[in-house]
Amino acid sequence: MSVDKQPFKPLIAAFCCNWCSYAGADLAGTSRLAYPAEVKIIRVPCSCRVNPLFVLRAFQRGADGVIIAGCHPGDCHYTTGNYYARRRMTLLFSMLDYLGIEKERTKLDWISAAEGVKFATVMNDFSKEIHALGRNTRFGDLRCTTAVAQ
Amino acid sequence: MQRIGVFVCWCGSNIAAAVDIETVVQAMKSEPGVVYSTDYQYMCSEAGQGKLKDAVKEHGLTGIVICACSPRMHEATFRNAAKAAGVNPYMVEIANIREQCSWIHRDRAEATAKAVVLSRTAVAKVNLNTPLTPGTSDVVKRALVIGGGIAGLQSALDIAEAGYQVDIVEKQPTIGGKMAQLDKTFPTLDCAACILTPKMVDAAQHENIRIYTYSEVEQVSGFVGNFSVRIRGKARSVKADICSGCGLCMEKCPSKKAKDEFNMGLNNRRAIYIPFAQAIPNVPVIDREQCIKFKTGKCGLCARVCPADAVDFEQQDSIIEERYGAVVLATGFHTLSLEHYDEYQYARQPDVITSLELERIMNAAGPTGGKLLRPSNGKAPKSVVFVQCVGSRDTTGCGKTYCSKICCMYTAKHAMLIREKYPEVDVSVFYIDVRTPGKNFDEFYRRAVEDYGVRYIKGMVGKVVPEKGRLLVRGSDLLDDSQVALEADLVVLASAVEADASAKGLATLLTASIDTNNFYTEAHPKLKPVESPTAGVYLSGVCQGPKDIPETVAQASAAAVKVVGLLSKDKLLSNPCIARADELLCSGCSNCEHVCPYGAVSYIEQELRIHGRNQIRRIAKVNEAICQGCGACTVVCTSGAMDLRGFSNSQIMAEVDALCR
Amino acid sequence: MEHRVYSLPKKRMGELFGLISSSRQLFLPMEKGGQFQFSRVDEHTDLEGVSLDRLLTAGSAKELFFPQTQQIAAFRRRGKEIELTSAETLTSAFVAFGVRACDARSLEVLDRAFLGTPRDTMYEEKRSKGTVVTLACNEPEETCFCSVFSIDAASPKGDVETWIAGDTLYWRPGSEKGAELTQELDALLDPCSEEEPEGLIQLKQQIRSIIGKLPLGRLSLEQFRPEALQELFDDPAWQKLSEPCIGCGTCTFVCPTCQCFDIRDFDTGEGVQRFRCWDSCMYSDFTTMAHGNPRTSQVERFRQRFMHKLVYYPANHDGLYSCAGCGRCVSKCPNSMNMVKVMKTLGGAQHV
Amino acid sequence: MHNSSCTVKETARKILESGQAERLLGWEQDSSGYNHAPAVFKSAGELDRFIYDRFCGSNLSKLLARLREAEGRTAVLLKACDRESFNLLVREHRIDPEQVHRVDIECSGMVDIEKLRNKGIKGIREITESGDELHISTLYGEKRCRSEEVLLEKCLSCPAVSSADAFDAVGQMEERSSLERYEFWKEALSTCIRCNACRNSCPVCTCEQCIFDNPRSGTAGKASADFFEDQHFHLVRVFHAAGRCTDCGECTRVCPQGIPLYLLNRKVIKDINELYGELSLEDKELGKGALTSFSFQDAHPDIIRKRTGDQ
Amino acid sequence: MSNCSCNSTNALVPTIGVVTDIRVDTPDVKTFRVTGVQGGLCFDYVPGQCAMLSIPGVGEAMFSITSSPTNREYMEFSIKKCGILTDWLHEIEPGQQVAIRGPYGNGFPVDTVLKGRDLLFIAGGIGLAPLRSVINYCIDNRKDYGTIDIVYGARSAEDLVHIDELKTYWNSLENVSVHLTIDNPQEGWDGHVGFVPAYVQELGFDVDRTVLVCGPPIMIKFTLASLGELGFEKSQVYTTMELKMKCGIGTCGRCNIGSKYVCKDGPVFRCDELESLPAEY
Repeated sequence: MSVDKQPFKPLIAAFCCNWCSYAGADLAGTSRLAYPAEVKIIRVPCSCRVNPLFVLRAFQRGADGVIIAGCHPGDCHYTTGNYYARRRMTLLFSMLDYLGIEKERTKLDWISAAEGVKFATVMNDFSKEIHALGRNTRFGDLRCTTAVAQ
Repeated sequence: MQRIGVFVCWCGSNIAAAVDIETVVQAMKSEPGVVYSTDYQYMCSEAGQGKLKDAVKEHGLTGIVICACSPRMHEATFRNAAKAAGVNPYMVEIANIREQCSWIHRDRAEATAKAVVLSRTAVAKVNLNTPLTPGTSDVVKRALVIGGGIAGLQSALDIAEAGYQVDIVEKQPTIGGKMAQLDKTFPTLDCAACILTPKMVDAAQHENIRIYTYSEVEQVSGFVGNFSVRIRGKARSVKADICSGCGLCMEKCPSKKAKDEFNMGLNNRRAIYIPFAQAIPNVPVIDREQCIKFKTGKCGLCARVCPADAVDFEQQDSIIEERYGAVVLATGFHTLSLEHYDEYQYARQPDVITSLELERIMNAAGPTGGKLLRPSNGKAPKSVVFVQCVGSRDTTGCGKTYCSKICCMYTAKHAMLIREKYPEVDVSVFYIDVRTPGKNFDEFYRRAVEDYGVRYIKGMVGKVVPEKGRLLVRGSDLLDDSQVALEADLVVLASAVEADASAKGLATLLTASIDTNNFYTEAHPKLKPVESPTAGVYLSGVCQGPKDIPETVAQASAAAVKVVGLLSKDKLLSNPCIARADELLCSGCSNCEHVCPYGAVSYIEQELRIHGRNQIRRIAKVNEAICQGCGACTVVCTSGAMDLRGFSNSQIMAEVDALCR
Repeated sequence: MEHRVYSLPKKRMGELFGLISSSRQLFLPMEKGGQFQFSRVDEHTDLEGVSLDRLLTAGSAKELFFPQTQQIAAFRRRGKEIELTSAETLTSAFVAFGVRACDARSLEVLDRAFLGTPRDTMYEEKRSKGTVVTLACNEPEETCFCSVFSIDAASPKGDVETWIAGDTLYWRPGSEKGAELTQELDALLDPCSEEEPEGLIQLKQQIRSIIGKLPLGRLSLEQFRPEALQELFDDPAWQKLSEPCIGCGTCTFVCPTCQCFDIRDFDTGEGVQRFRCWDSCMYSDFTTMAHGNPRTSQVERFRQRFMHKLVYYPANHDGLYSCAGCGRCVSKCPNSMNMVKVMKTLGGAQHV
Repeated sequence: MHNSSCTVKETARKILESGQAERLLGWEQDSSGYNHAPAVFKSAGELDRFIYDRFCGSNLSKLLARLREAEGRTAVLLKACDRESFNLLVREHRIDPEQVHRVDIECSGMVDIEKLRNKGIKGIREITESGDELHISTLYGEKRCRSEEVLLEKCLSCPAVSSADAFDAVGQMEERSSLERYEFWKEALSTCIRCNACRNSCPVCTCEQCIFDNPRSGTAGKASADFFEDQHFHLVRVFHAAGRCTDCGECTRVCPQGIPLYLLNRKVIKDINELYGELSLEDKELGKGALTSFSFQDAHPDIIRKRTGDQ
Repeated sequence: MSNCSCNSTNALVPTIGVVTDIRVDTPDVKTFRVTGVQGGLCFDYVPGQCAMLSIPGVGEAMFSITSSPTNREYMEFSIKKCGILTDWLHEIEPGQQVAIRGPYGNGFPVDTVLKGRDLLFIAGGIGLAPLRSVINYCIDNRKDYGTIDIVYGARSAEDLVHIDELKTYWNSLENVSVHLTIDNPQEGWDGHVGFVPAYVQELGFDVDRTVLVCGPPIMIKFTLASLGELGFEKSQVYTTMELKMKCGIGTCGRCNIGSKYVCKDGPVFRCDELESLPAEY
């Protein structure tokens, strides 16, 4: 099918905490620091709001990579949220890796409201990794994405 | 199903230059729930907001999506506009197509496609939004300050001056705290008592302040604006209301063996005592463990001599129950116990003392009447060696890992004062670093070295050895790369500052978190340094971390301002985007309670009707006045019973779906 | 019409499978992930995994005719419009080889449920395209009790009935469909000269003698009559019986005669797929409707399942029980509760 | 095992006779000799059908949680592996310890009947134990088998039974390449029939309503249309049990499809052990688990990326 | 993928209909008028039969058809808000398409048993929906039936569905009597106050009528008792149990009450038949 010939356009879901990383993304925007358009942000109050179900859901619905960004340890607006997020996501990423889903498809990073540059860099780097990996064929839902290999 | 209106903003050319507005407008028209989709040059302008209001009327909109700049910019603006148009402000969602789209993507097709995705994601969310209303709660116009040291006093005075009632709870028989024990204060060398005691008097006489000394907080319930607190006033055995403070009882008391805590145990006091002359209240207290009457039943001399008949051996603890709108924690510190520091011989050699003990020795009201004398033999020392960082910056596990912050300065102060009064005494200081970042601090330290000839040795002391009635201090001089051994008559240890022992218990009572060193954690290390993570609980002074007097006072006043700000409100409006537990789904596991940083979740036994049968279940209840809406609880809730309004599981999943479509 | 018996050396069965799969889809009991399942076999399949010695597949042959999930329709919604984009897909002809007598009986049970009025066309489609080749059970298990339901594992009814006796596969068409398949396999199958070859007679005797010794072979069905419905329904023993039941769906999903299903929609983002999937009357929400749930406790759900198999179904279907005695529930229930225990407890004094 | 079987029955009798408990949760003998079902005994007289032998693998804690509303105290028999799940259920308030008379019983390993069958043993009529050997009388002759070869998976890592390392198999799985792991799980999980035996028997799964059953959760699903849904179901199941799973082995024991679910649960336990170690005493006292506590020094998730083994 | 709109023989595949009108009956009941996309009925049916309505992606549910098949232009459904799908339906606007399949169930025996009989309809709340189809059928074929009495009650005056039809149309017809009641007194209500079963007894009907009852289970239970007191036999009384229908064709496994299947043997049952079934409904 002709679909195969089109260049790979990944889909990256980025969960950003409202107080640091979302503001970091805004700063990247204000500073006109480009990162690929395939990165699309969902705003959450805190990185600890990101339920692993959301990450899995994104993959099911055809995301090729999922990144979670929160305040640096110690800077959480809610004091401890990112510590819980850190544990949860570590275990989730480990489980995904264990099930053979490429571990480079998931990432968590700390990006403060002042780190517009870091936001762009992290997203650029993550996107590069996803491009290198190609389409996500190891976790998804056949009904949602025709692209997932049989 | 909602009736959603989508408004795509050009932001002049900021968005329109990179995003094809018309494509976005058209694309939104076929999204579920959208009944109206339009665009405008500047949505945030009066005219733009007017357009929104008109559309609400014309199309009966129940939900609004603004595709514009970051919600951090104008979310409030559009929420207000929606409110004015009769739509619940929480039915508004913003698609950030400027900062996160038009400003960073140069390819117009790409940017337009992304703007469509971001917009439909916002639409997907609004479809599941529900109108939210902030909760309200009353504010009790009274504050509680726990701790009657300089921090607590300052906070209390500031709050009282602003016109609000304040209660101070102090566990010692007198207010004043550690500062009352100090002799002079750096870097100005003015006398501590001279600046503290007037404040103590101010507090005692202030019509808005009540002081509960010799009292402790026993129980706390409630939440911001309305804490219920139980205070236990320990029995003084002296009726405070009729005691005139004449002091006769103390003179006659035959029990003289108790260590005088105020003088750091350097001398003894009576069983009935007032800690120091300017104590407030000026009412003695009977130390029941020392009192002969209490121990043997005989004596009672004090009662006999008391002209006011104020001594009451039968007195019981009193319980005070009071409600407060805010709580200030000002529990302060004590110095680290050095019993285990064998190398310094503190426990064995009376001439090895702590800096606070030296304060008392230097103080005119102290055990030696202000003369520098060796505790062992009462003779004047010829050589004094100071050792810094005893128990501070200690990674061996024995002491504290942090810097106690004030030791460098008070050691310089002590050294300078000794050299000034007793120029014949040699004074040396062992230090790791000298840290003097403060107004006039470094100048002060340099004066000690340059003008007063204090010998500073960079290095640690390895051992203090008693030798022929003197002390041999062995250490290293890192700058000279040599071992040194100094003979000293007095060794003064700068023992680390440690959070007061009461901090931990209070933290549990108030669900105010503490760090590994038992210092209270601030709500945000930078932006909320005087708030605890628990709403309505504020931090004042060293209980939050080591600091000197001016910093303590500054923080105390800052905390007071926060309290005043809170008490000045009649009602508290709470953020409506908070957690809520579905009682039929909740299984009562307590996991949400464990992760809540604010102690907002509690459990109740509730009778529920399930399948036509009444069942008592243990279920989570979120206190809406306390919850801040972080969502930590929602993720540990496996059944999804706990959900966050405004960022619900289904909303975020709908966003994910729309984003990945 | 009695069909004649054919034979084939056992070692040439691979060729037989090859020939069948050249014209139809072929499903065989195979080992997969440590379990035995009916799996599709084609020219690439390693026939090593084929397991005809193992008595039962984990799931029954039912899943070939009534798959766990099956698409009903697909829709697309745009604004107020709904478009029906597709209905069910057609099945190609297939052969299920190695179906045991109990599973073959279960298809008869399902036929009556699905092919009444109105007909379940999805099932009908699969059923009409599938040819069932049964295989006699040389070594029945202690969990087997098919004989209770008058099923003869030595002579399993099917479109084609087969036996493996020593080195020989015996093959006898049992229906028109079977005869058709037999014709296609003409090149391989040898018609036997006798009506029933000696090896086959011996094997049947051997199997029947083992069946006679099966510990569960003498369960009685006497109590389970439509007239006793109310009495059985009210029996206090259900309470005790259902105590270990954890309300999972294992028994229903491994059961060859269980037929309950749910209809669900799945929103793919691009459209909506409506599918049906197995459901279990053991699940707490099975009968939950907008207006409540008539079976709110596990004992009611538990009772429903067994009453259905032993009383309700036979009452509606000329006394045919909705159990084939395959014993899967006996070996698979997490808490060792099963049909046999129910039959023993409620079946009257003869079992005590 | 015979001795301990008699002792356990005796203990049970005493409890019921003395009225220490209103009822006792144990196992009821089945004529098959192995298919013993958990059962509630209400009087000493009912104990004739009580059994405790090599075939009492089921963990009674979950059933105990269901008896929450019963009047009076319930006695429960707990094997070593079941005790931790009992503790968890107490911790999460699903069992009121005041209402439970807890009896810890000895166990020398439980037999997995499926493993016996997989050894080609068919038509089992009677199983007797002699030393470390099982004598199985079948319709097809007498068979023997060393009991240690057919123990339940969970028993193989039980310190009372075996010296094996519970995490060996997980370690081996980790050694494999990402693609190999993917293929392995694809094959293993695609056999899942979503019967929910693993979930419904799991002592950790005590939600009032599972998100997979709740039409409003957005994750409801009854059957899997493709392997990815199985993957998703098991990931979520394991994740919801993370920090709570006590490795009681029920999920693996009950899976009708023989999916090695323990490899998933133990992986999480291994990760938690390696990354976070023991909970602090204080957290333990508060009843916290690995995912409801944290430490400032916790590793960053990038630690997963740094692991060896590529695709 | 075939783009059929669809002549599937599969009973589970719906056709597409369109909601042409929505009437608000009570705060939680709306009546939806549905036609085929090209207008007209989606299928033929008899009074008491049901149809499965669905919005793909939202859900599917069974509703009794409340209009009479004598109306050849459209079907009507009176739907109470009580679940995911019904919540959704209450939000839609005319023009919304729905997926519809049916008809399901046996229906009331309008052309056999009921013919020539005096009829007594007793309904509570939304229970009027299935009976309304029969009532209008009988009215449209007036000569085939005897007198018609309608006893209808609801919690409050606001909860009475089809109130205009009850008061102004049915009540105006010859030999048709409407008896309304509400549970509790309220301002502006000058009619009868009290529960339906008590009202039935109060009205004291002759036992030569055939009775059709529909409403909440508790109401049916007590109404049967009242009828018994008046001397009615259970075999004179019919009711409908369409709430238990799920797939509509009797195969999904939910609708059985003992050996009877609501989808196949019902939803209309004679009460003596129902009585012989296990009490699981």
